[in-house]
Amino acid sequence: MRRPWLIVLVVVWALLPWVLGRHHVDLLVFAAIYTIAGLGVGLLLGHCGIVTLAQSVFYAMGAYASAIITVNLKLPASLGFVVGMIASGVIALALGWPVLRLTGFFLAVATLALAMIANALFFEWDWLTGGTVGIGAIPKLGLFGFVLDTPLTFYYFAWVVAAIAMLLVHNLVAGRTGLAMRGMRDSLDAARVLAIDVHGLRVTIFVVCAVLGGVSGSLFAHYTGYVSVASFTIDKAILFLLIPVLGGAASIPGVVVGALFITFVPELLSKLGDFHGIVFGLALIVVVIAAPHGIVGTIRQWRKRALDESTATPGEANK
Amino acid sequence: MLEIGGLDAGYGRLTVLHDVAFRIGDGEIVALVGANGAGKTTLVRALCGLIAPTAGRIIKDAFDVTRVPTHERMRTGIAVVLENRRLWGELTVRENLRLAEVNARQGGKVNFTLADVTRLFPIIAERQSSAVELLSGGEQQMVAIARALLMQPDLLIMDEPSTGLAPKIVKEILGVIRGLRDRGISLLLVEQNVGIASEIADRGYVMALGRIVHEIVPGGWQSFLSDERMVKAYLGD
Amino acid sequence: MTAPALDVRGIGHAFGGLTVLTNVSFEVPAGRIVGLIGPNGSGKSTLFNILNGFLVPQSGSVMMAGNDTRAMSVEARSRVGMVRTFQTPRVFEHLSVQDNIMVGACKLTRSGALSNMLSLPRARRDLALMREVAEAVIERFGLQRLREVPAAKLTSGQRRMLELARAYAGKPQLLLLDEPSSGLNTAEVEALGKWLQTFNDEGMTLLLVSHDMQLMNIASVVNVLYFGEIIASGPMAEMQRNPRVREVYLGM
Amino acid sequence: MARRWMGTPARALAVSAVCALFTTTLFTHTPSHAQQATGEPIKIGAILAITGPGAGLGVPTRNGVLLAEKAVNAAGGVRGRPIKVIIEDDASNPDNARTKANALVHNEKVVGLIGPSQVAQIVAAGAITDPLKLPHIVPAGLSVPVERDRKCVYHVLPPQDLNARALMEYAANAMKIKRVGVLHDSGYGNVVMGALKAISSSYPGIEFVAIEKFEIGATDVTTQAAKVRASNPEAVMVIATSGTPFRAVKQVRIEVPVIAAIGSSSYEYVKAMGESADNVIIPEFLVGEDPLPDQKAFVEMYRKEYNLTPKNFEAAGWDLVQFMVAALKATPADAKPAEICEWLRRPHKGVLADYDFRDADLTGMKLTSFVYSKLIKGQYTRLPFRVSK
Amino acid sequence: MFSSLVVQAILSGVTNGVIYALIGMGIAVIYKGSGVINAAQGEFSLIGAVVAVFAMKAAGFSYPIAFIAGAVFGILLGIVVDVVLVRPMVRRKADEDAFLLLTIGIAFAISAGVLFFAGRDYFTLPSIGSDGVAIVFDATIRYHAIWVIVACAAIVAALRFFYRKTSFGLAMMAASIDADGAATTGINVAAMRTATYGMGGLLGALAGLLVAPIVPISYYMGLVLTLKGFCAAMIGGLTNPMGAIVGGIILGLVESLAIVFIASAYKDVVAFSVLLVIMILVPQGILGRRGRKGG
Repeated sequence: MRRPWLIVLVVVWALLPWVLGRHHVDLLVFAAIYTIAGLGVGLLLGHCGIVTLAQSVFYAMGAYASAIITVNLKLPASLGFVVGMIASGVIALALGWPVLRLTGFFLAVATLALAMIANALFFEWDWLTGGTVGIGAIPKLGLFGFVLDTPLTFYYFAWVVAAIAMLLVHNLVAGRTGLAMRGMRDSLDAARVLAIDVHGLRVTIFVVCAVLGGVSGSLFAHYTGYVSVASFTIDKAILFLLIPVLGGAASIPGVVVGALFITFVPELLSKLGDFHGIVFGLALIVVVIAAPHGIVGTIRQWRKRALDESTATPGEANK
Repeated sequence: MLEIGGLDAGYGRLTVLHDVAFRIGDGEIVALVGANGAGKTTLVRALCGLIAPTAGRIIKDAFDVTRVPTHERMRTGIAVVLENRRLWGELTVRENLRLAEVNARQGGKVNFTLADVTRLFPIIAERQSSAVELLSGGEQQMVAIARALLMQPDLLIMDEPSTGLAPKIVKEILGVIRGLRDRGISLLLVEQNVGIASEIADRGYVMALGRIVHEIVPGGWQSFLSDERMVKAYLGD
Repeated sequence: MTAPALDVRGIGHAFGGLTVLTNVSFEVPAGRIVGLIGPNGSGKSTLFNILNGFLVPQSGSVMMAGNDTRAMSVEARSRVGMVRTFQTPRVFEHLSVQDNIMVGACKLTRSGALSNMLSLPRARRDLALMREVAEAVIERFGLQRLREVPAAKLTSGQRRMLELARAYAGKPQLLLLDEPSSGLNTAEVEALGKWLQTFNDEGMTLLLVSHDMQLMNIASVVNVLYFGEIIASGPMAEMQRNPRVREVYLGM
Repeated sequence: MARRWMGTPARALAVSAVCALFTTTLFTHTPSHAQQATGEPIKIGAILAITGPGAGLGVPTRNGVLLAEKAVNAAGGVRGRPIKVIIEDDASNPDNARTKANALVHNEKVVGLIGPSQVAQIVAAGAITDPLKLPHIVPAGLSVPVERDRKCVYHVLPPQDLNARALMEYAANAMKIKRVGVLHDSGYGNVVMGALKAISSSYPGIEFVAIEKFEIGATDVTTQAAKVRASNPEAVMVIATSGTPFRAVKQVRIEVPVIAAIGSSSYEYVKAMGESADNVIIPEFLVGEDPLPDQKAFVEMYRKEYNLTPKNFEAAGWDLVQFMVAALKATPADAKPAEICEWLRRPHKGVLADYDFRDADLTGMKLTSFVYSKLIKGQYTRLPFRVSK
Repeated sequence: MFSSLVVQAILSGVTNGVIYALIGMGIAVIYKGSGVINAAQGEFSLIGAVVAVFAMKAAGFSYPIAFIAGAVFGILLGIVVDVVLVRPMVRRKADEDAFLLLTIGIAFAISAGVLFFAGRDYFTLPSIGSDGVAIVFDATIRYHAIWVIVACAAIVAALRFFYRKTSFGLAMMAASIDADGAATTGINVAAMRTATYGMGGLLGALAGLLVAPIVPISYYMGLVLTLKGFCAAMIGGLTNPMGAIVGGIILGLVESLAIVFIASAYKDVVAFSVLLVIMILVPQGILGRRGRKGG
């Protein structure tokens, strides 16, 4: 049943940049980059019930790794990706191990503190990161001798990477680990009793999330060709959190919808000038109150309810 | 005093109580007995308004309180000692009682003063400025009853007052409870332990699976307890 | 002579100034059904939490098949075969009945996040195994009709069944059951007793906490906990004749 | 397309109305109708930090840009066609700057780009314009090496080493002192500080006796200021984009002169400095209270429009538009972007300073262009000191 | 010379610490009263200060009246947040994370609202007392800062009195400790939660009003204030509003001593690291109380 949809989707996706203006292709590239980082945050939020505000740290690490490897060390870009992923993963492991013993609010705030510390260090270690001045002239990515130097080519590349990330996350969620994660989210105690290593699992997913953040950051660095601390502020961490929240944390299409929302809606609202911030804040409030499962989650619920009502036996339908 | 009819209630989609009906007369002590999970606590919560019934009516003194919110319902002369007492552990004994005093029913026929409850439970005077959580279970139960009495109720509902208490304390508390009738207070005693219930209640209802399955008439406790079949249905023995 | 499945030695525990358990000792011999009864608030839940590792006792020790559990986490105890249920069933509300049971079977497999992500043969094999086990358990517990229903929509009786089935899927050697019959009707309790009996016949050791005297009859030994102390132990029939137990517990 | 929600004069009016709220006297402006340009407007893109932390730079620049747009159109536009500056807000975010630049260049097909206001954003937007050789002028100084490789991104404020030299010139030649303490933030301040260190060998008589850094957005830096004070400097340089360090300097009773970098010259920061603004010396370009002869006309026009005194960023905004328009006027209507860009590569006389866009630093500003001012009761006073070559 | 530097660090640390404490108290009051971490507490301060500034500048009220107007506005804001936004969430039994996201949304909206309606200016209020500084061992502290410390002590005393000695305060505590127990003692639990938010709004506004003469307030500063306030509350123990005072002063001192003994640029790194370590090692905070579990 899903296949025809998928084919239509792929065709639309392939044709889209030819129809849209350059500006919108540009936004779509960012949507792809944000989708990858958002997938990680969505994994934590939707399947483990963990709010992380530290994704900007790993995004930054990916970006800096790519920038330093290619610009300062003049090494191939692929190495930048690998180093970014490994660095993000290792740091996530080291930080996650102690911090993920916390839960709820406290964990969210602890990740926020991590983001603040990292941001201060990005400024401070300007011998490494370039600080405010940043690192420029990051080379364009080359793929089999083909240089990705236009938004159009990068659009295809970034979305293919995003699709691979989605596939991997889908596998993870559908497999043994996914079941264990969702069990843990619903009842920590029951999961522990069933021999699910709750802490180890949380750390593992935190690392997965960080690695996705790293990949996303590397892509960002190569796309814009320039990185500086201005791109890795706390606003970015909040933005990465909003992506799964708005779209629907537990669903992969939800993350894509969230990423599209976050790239296109502020763009549309920016015509309102200073007023757009108010609208954006209110939109967030409305989503949290009225659509707790995000846009995609809420649509699914409606569909399901409609289905339930048409098929269920009387007495079972009403909730 | 209290009349309940056709009450259905539960949590979310889960209906626990089915068509519950009973009444408590003026000055009566009525016991509600039943096994664990029979729905006794759910009934208490419905009577207090902590959960909203999906059907049925709760009439207090000819006044329909089914939809009256808990805090206002308590001013119609109902007071309750909930399961696990639900005191405010960080606050002192005095502070716990003071909150009952300031929120009590005005103009009811019952009038309990702090001195009255201290006479009933001298421990209150002794421990009045210690935090409630530092008290023993029995002492806490006494504070909980005192708090309920200071609400000036003419109907007192008690959910498992004997839970986790030593028999000696239970006896002491039961003695006090029995004496409340003389102050014009009707009592609904919810108990798992039939022995305790039979000691002080005039009448009783037996609850199972969310329904009232048996009524014990005045003087009927002995025959109930000696009826193997009945006890078996209840104790499963 | 094998070591008992569970050997509880001199457990004492207090919360703040409130003593909950004092010097509790008893044994659960391997392959037996042992009961634990006592009035509400007598410390059964605390004891249960200590046994499975949620709480660290302030004194005393718990030996599991001859090994000290002091350094073992909840998960570690479960991995070597100790699974418990909860007084109010803790099912995974957002998961279907089948998925709940599959989570219970997780401990039979080992594949990690990476092999799952890459959907390696190993991960697929594990998932297939879990599904197979879940299928068998569903059949055994007669849950076919509820397979796809989210656990949140189950009645309390069904939740109990699901929790039991989920625990069973992990093939535990020692099952701790906390009030498994509460919320069940008489017929269901009877069925439950039969289940537990069969589990025991298959070699599973059971520790049963319940108020349900009917269910307690399947236990070979019953320990009576009263105010943090074991006041009596022996076969149920004997306990029902024991005057002290009659007084404090049965209230007669 | 009704995408601009207000026409330019209406918008200027709205801005002045908002400003009037703060200055209490309401100013009404009647636009002149003389030789208004007509026809399809020529679109110039502008990306400025209208919101976010960079707004202290972007908003004054916008006012200068809007004034210039209006003046150009009142004077007949370009070849009889009006110009239209499409202003986009990057919210002080480089990612936004990039997408906005793409939108302006590829969707709006602007003939040139103005802004953004801050380093990272400029580099990000430059990555779009430079490959196309689209004329691009920014209201900031060159501070990143990568900008040097871009041949069509011109700057109308001094590069950071020039800013650093301007600070050092005052200490070395006007005050003739040896011991200097520095209090700087970790963003803008850090960049200028780097330049200060790099050029310090040119001023061998001056020693940095204390260099204290604080993070952007800090609300209290008295301890850092106390550390600077403890080193007994003869003057303190404050390099920051907030009023906070100035308040701290005042509070810990640093009584030696304070020299501030141009970044804190806007009235917004002066307001945030409160009383501690007194006696702060700033090497800058435009002292609205006492303009140089060439600047008088602009200052008066600005006052008339907004009833406010302009500062450096307002003048920079004005100059940007004027240079862009000059290039458009001087090149044929069908000129390729590269031709316009190439035309710009020449000396320009601006309100703010004299430029030479042929220079390697893409501004060609000289130390001699700096004027030095001192804040007295919230007013800038021009000092007699100037660097002589 | 060095000792005066340490004295200066201590004075600055205490001044900042008291500011953090004021925000932290508001966070702790709301957390204790409703179990929600209010990420918009700093924005409450923002609103309080901005309302007072406009009451003085635009409406021409005197300073004391403007001050009161700011405080009252804070209370109203808190009440509106509870009634309009928190209530529907409580009704659908939203989880912790949802509340956190809700308050983040509120923070966004308020910050953007201040920007839109009041502009990007830095707002200051007149100092209490004089604008000058007191000199202690060659170090300085602003007279206003001394007043802030006094005011903070007074607020602590008033809070203590309110929560322990007045029936209303006791009822608010009772409703938060055990809602069922409170409802059956005739206390309107929902109204008490609204009052809690009003109290949080008041404390937030007071913090803003007291801080504005020291730190010029601008629309974007809410987040910084919230973060530092949360650290203060967390270090002191979230369930004890008085702990925020201790936590705030510890945080302020750690920050300013880090400037003297480590390096000023690492101030935030040190402060947030301390927070992390405390959260992991002493999760209930220094003055917090451990909730009894099990039994």
